Amino acid sequence: MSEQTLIEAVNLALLHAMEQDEEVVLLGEDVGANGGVFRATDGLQQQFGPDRVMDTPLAENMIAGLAIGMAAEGLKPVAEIQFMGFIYPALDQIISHAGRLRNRTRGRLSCPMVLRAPFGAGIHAPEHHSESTEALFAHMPGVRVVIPSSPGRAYGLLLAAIADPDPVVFLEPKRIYRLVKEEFDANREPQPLDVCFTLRSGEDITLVSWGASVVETGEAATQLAKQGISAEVIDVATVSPIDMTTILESVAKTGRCVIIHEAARSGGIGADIAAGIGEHCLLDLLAPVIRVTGYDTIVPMARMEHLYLPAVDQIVTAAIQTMEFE
Amino acid sequence: MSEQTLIEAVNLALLHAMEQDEEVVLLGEDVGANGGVFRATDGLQQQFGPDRVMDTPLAENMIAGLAIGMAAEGLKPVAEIQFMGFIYPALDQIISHAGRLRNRTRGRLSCPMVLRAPFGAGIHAPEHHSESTEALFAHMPGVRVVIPSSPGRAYGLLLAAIADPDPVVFLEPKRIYRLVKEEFDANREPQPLDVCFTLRSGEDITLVSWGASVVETGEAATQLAKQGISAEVIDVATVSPIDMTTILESVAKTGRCVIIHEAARSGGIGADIAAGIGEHCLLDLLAPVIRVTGYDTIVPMARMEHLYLPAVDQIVTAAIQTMEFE
Amino acid sequence: MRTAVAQFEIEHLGFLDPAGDLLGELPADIGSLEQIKRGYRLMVLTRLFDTRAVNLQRTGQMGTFPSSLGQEAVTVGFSLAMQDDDRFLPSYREHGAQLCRGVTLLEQLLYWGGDERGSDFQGPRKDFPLSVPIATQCLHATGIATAIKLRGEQQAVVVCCGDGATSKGDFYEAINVAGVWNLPVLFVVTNNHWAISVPRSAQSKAETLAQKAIAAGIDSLQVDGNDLLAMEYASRQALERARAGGGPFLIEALTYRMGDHTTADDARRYRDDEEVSKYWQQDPIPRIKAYLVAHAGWSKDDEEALQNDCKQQLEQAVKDYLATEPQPPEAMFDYLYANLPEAYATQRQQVIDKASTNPNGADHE
Amino acid sequence: MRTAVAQFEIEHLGFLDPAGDLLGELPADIGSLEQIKRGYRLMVLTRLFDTRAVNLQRTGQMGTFPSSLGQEAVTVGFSLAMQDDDRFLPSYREHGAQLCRGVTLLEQLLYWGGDERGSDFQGPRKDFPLSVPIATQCLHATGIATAIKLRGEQQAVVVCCGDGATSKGDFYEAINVAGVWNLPVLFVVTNNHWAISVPRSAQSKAETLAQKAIAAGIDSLQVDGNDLLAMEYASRQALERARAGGGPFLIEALTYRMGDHTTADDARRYRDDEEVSKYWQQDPIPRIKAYLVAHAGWSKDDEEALQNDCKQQLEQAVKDYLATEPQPPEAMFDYLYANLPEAYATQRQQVIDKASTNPNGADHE
Ligand SMILES: Cc1ncc(C[n+]2csc(CCOP(=O)(O)OP(=O)(O)O)c2C)c(N)n1
Ligand SMILES: Cc1ncc(C[n+]2csc(CCOP(=O)(O)OP(=O)(O)O)c2C)c(N)n1
Ligand SMILES: [Mg+2]
Ligand SMILES: [Mg+2]
Repeated sequence: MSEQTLIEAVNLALLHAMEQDEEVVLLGEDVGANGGVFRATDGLQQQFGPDRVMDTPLAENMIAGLAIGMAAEGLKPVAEIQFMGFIYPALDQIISHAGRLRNRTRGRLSCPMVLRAPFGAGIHAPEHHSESTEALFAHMPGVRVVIPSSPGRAYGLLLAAIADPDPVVFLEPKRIYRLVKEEFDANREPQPLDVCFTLRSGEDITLVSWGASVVETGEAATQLAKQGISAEVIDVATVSPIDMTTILESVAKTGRCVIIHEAARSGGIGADIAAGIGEHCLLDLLAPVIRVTGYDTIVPMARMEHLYLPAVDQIVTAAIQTMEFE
Repeated sequence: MSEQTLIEAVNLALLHAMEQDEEVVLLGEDVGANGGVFRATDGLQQQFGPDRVMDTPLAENMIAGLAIGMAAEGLKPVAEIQFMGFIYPALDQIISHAGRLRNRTRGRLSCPMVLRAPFGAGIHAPEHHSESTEALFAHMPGVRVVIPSSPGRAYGLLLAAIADPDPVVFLEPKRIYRLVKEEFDANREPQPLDVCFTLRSGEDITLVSWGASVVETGEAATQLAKQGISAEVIDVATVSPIDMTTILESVAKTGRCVIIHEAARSGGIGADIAAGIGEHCLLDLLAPVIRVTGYDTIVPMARMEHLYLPAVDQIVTAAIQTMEFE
Repeated sequence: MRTAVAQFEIEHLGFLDPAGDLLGELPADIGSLEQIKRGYRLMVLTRLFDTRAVNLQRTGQMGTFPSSLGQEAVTVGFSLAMQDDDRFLPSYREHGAQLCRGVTLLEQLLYWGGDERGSDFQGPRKDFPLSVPIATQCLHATGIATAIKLRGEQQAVVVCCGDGATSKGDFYEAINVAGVWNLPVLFVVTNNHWAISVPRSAQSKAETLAQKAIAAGIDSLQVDGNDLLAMEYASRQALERARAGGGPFLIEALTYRMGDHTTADDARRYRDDEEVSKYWQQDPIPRIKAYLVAHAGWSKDDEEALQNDCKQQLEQAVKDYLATEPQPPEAMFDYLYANLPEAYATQRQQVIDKASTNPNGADHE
Repeated sequence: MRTAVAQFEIEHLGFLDPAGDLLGELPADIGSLEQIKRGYRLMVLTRLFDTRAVNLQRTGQMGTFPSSLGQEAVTVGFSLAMQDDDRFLPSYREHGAQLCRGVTLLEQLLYWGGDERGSDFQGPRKDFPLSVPIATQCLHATGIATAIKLRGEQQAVVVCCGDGATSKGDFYEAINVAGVWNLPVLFVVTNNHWAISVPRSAQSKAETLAQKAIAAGIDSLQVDGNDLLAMEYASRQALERARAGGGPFLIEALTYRMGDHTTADDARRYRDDEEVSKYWQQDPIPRIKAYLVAHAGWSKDDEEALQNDCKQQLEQAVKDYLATEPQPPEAMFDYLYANLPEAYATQRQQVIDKASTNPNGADHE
């Protein structure tokens, strides 16, 4: 198995899913001849034809609505939203229909669709191209929200999202689309949804993150190790529903936790995790759970966006502050 | 001053705002001759004419977009979304434009608009009429989210929202639109935004809520008092940004906190408050902060919705559990 | 220099005048008398159902209900033209079409009574449940039609929306994609002249709603929606064409909402009784009955038998409805996902416990 | 019985052939030669700007940039017809119109260089900044127009969107409300035949985009968007009518995107060079220059002076751009609200501290 970037892994998962199950179809803006603006669907229309890889008219609400209709009929549509900043017109369809169809028909109809979107800041893109609003989707009952943090995980989790019988919002951290190549076994096997992955074991402190921030979190753990602090790193992966069991077990062990996410702090998923820890691990806690996050601002345009993103030294500082708390 | 219900107080605030400032205009579906499906705008088109009270075509995205354009021109539009379940098409305009216009033009243009919507369950309404998704808006930088819990508060906070130079999502708990009549001084004075209101002082435990759940929370405090437990009741009122100072001071005093909200638990605003308390009051806490909330489900249709809503006895039980925690 | 580059015309179709007399010669392939009788029966049943449902609501035995009074020929008309394996996506006022499709009276009562099981149709398993968020269903219809087309099947999709709904982007996005993808969808716009309190004239400056189709490059027709013959005929032509790969079609059905918007509405706040009275002259039920009397020998006895039969069927459904036990509380979790994530197990147990300690949830009433 | 109830016709307008020769006699009120010279100058400056901006991007001195190569006559054309106190809402490819409105080259460079101050126009204070989320600006235009109408002012609003944008509900909702409220808005649909990789034919089955207006009951015209005379003329008529209370208008401007979608795009992935070559024959700049040479005595010297002047102006702007100091870090908070809520004071301090300890944020690059 050759090395792949995250975006290549996405492409490979789509390829394998389409080979395996002819109900899998792709739709979105520029996913056809152009292969997607990030090349997630590169080569797939050539291989599977325009019936299974559909360039749509330009309307995200329509894309979501189309996908819901297709899914209710038993297809497995994987719809691409070009950037997360353009996902909001689709939100009504996701919350009002995709997440409800099974429930409101008592299981008669269902909605096995995936809505993919690249998200996050850090690529010096124009306005509205740097959103991290996964928390909006995490507040929608009946919908899963899945975020990979590495090529192998992207491959396995996307296969799982496509196979899942319910709607999944699959958010791809575009800042790390091409950051690293990773070797993984593209064995056509999904990786489990609804569970966190412990990327690194540690004893002193638990670092919890997801998406692109996992990179800085891992780097922070390395730096902490040099200072004699053993950090456990957890990649939440499925950010809704959250596997609190894994997180609570870790925090029960370490007694300390820092949560790192790029999204705005208020209303972010970090709050949910911190609240859950506070509720279930209070007596284990040796220090307050701190969140290192994006600010409650609009993500600045390119010239200032580096000041917005949680940086390694912020994570390290927060971890040390937690370690030194009395 | 005569007694008024919450919906009458909303109507009165709109009347007074329109009398005071001719830049205030209303728009929405059925707000004109019909006076709004809940009568929030009753009589206002008759008084101010169709130029200032505009029945719009049926499109919520359009309503929000219109309001943004008007606001950028210096009008103070107050737009009604008929039910919160229909606010989602407007979400793109709110997050992508209303909350950003000032920031992205470095203050050249701004967006002094109010988006009103009745919200919450408990009136045996049809599907999609029972939403409590205030948390979605609380995650949007540049936007305020305000929720009154009583007629007097509705009057004062709506005046403040209209006067505010930035966009405000103003959510009205429709379950208590006509629950009680309250006497208040309709003195044309706004009440402050961005602050919590302490409705009842107490020593043993802090109960934090907003909107319709404040009613059950107050009732729970009364029942707790009978059992010798002195509960402080805080009405968050502006749920974004949250005035954590008031909450933290209270919890620092009582050492215990229960948060009550009707919205789904995961991704709810309760998590933010609990996380903030855990971060800043850890050593003061005598027990975990517990949340009594709606479930992470679709709000059930009428026959089961009573099982969804946080009930007084759940709050009492949670408070006692907190009191007895060791 | 100015040159014309495109031309369009919108036509109106009607066969019967308000008295039920023919406006001219009928086409040879007009709906069979058997079909029309079936349609008449469904229209009568629908009106009885509407009246009964409003009555149940008024007596506290049902939730908010939208009557379709006066619009029966629209929904019965197009649904008569459907095949069983077509798909139907209603708005919320198509009780007649749902009955025609095989959604039972009981299911409809359960739905409006606030019970999710009312959307678990035992008949048309692939039809969509009602759509409360206006116009959103138009897009689902295009998705379903895409699936049908992809599979090379000869089926069509019918989706309904109101005059108000045509102002919403969803409607337009749906007709647009249906056009460019040549999808087998019939869009029925029920122009009943009101969207709650907002008159048709305040929704759009377009003289007809049929011409909205021009924006999508698709064909359309304005049809007298109080004329069952015209509705059935126009719909059948459109559906046959769609099933054969001819693409989408839009029908603007002209009718009138005789009642309040729903039981929560009071239409006298915003419209004159006079306007309403005028429309009683257009009532689709006596109109098609007159046609049957004149052309199918429909007798007093036939009528009496029909009325009795419908009433009996309805009362049985109401009885069954009132006797239906509530769902178990955990049902709110058990259909949320195919497999409930572990994360929600505690909440599921909580609602079971809550129901057992506080079955009436009395403190919110 | 079938009866026609509405008829529509879409017209096309053009005055110049690709060589710049007149297709017929010009109307008496055609744009003055002074106006057209001004327009030509703006078109030349726009093209130079586009080239320079792409070059800055390629050399790492600017962010992603959308060139308007080949579309200069569209945006310069309608903006020439605007009054200073009208309002303009661009999409993102209207550099020419923005220049005409008084947005400086420096501001535009700052914007595309990733600096919010580029949207703080010192000239047209009430014009909107670019709109990246497609078609959303169409609704803002209707809101502005509503305010103008309410105040009884004689001003008009111009909003631009692309062919792709016409598929989005926002576009339709905007033209619909503009129609029914009779708002003073000119919608300019720049049909450059591509929406990134999606050809015009895949957006809609509608033969023209001008006919989308029929759905809203408003008037429209297809205009040769590579003909500055026609663009200026059609826009001026529409704007005069709008200011006088005559309501909205839609222009479909036919043009072609000669370059990549943006600097992040490679158009060769999805379209033939042949198609592009063909359109070079339609280039709007030589065309209007030929007209000026023939009808306004435009000389080699005039041309040379113009080119030099534009280049100088541009190089000065680029110099100023590259010399512009970054904003203070707290700027991200200081324009978020009129008065920053107390709740965010800590975060504001945090970003100041962060900038001082880690000014380059190097670990994300
Ligand atoms: C998106 C959305 N907005 C608002 C509503 C509230 N609402 C319910 S029905 C209605 C009017 C619909 O009018 P029309 O489309 O003409 O259908 P009709 O009721 O006349 O059948 C409104 C505004 C809704 N259900 N969905
Ligand atoms: C809502 C939204 N969806 C997607 C995009 C990404 N995107 C940017 S430009 C573009 C194509 C627009 O085509 P068109 O409207 O024809 O304008 P043009 O670029 O040709 O000027 C797309 C899909 C966006 N900016 N906004
Ligand atoms: Mg209607
Ligand atoms: Mg284009």
